[in-house]
Amino acid sequence: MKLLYFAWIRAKIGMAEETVTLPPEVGDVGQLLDWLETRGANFAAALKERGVVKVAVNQEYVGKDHKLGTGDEVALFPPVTGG
Amino acid sequence: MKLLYFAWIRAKIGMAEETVTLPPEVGDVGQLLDWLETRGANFAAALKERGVVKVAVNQEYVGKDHKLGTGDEVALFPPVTGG
Amino acid sequence: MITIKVQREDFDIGVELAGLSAGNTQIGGVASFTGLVRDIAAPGSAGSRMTLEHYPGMTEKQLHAIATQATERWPLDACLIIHRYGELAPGDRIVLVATASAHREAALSACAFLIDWLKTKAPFWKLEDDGATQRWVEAKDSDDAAAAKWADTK
Amino acid sequence: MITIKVQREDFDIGVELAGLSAGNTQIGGVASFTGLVRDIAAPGSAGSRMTLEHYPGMTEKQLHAIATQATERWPLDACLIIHRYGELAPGDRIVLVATASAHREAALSACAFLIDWLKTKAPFWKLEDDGATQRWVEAKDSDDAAAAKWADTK
Repeated sequence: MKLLYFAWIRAKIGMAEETVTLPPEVGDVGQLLDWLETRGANFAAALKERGVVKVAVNQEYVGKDHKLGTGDEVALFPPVTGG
Repeated sequence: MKLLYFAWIRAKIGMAEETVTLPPEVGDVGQLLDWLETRGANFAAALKERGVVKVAVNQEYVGKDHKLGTGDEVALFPPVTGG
Repeated sequence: MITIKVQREDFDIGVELAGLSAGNTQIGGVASFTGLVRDIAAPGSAGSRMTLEHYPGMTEKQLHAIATQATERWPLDACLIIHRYGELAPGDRIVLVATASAHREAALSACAFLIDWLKTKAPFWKLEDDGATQRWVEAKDSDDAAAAKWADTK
Repeated sequence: MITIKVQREDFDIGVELAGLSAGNTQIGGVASFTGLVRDIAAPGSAGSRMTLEHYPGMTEKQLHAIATQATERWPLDACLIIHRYGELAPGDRIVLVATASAHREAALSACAFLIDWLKTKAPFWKLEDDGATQRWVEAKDSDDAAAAKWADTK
């Protein structure tokens, strides 16, 4: 699965994208965030404020209970500030 | 007093402007319109729909009871349609 | 800060909008509305035309008064109205209203206010020629209603 | 009818707006909103800068979805969104939203809707540098409120 990070979530994690193989217990977006937080202090810091983390799967906004597939492109980012 | 006519009021009267000396009984805008109507069929036709005739005195919108002075510039025109 | 132009000539929107915000980097947004001549050609005619008559002197005065109201009502950094008169063809620009502000809501609302208000107050009259007959455009009740709504709300 | 451009380069508003209505003489009005970079320089600093990050692919998709919503909601003849990314300086244009319609109310409302909606949905992030320190711009509650009001009313 391809993971993309943007803005201060990217800056805190220290990486713009990576390809991961999900452990079997990760089935939805909420579980993905739980798992990512265990991967290090940088992830924990980036995802600490769980309420502000926005998630897009295959470039569409999804909720925390969205089910994940192995070929998905999953992006994590803070609230948008363009315009 | 200088009188100006615009749009279809100008077209019906057949004249864009004129200088007139008001008879003594004409003291306000309503009385001016009453008097103008008596000046010929063209004026009567132009001012027939009294409700739609807009009046500006010295380039400001005024009501029918606005008092007139001899040096005033008075304009009669239909509702505006610019923009 | 308020710029009013009443002119026969066309205008360049890009140049006008750039001029509106030039030198003021506190401006966060510029809203604009451009009115265009619509084609009302009768079937088989040579094409439609429009002539815009206005009241020189009063036009500038009214547009200035409308723009002043907008600047009193919203925190605008700049405000521009350009209105053409004379003969125009379908697709031609008639009017440009533009507002600049630190806040986008102010710029957008003031722009809508200005065009609504201008439509009922600025002394312009449209004579349409559909290629067959000429007629003076009638004022629309919807324009009065659009202007009236600004009397109550901000 | 819907045009979306996500680009590093600046744009010419006059050219873009003329292109929007070109060849369609049923269009009576074009509304636009241009977002500009505001200067936030710290006192004594060398001047402020801004960097706009975005999510290539999703950006275009979201802007297209927003524009489609606008055309479903209002009778638009054309709709344009240009959004820049990369490094920008104070006074630079960031975004242009423009709508064309036979009816001015439709053009004005759709333009306001698009910029409000874009602010909460399009995946762009601003990194501000006031000449002393860098910080990611925080999303504003007022932007959420501005977008939310379109959910209820037309």
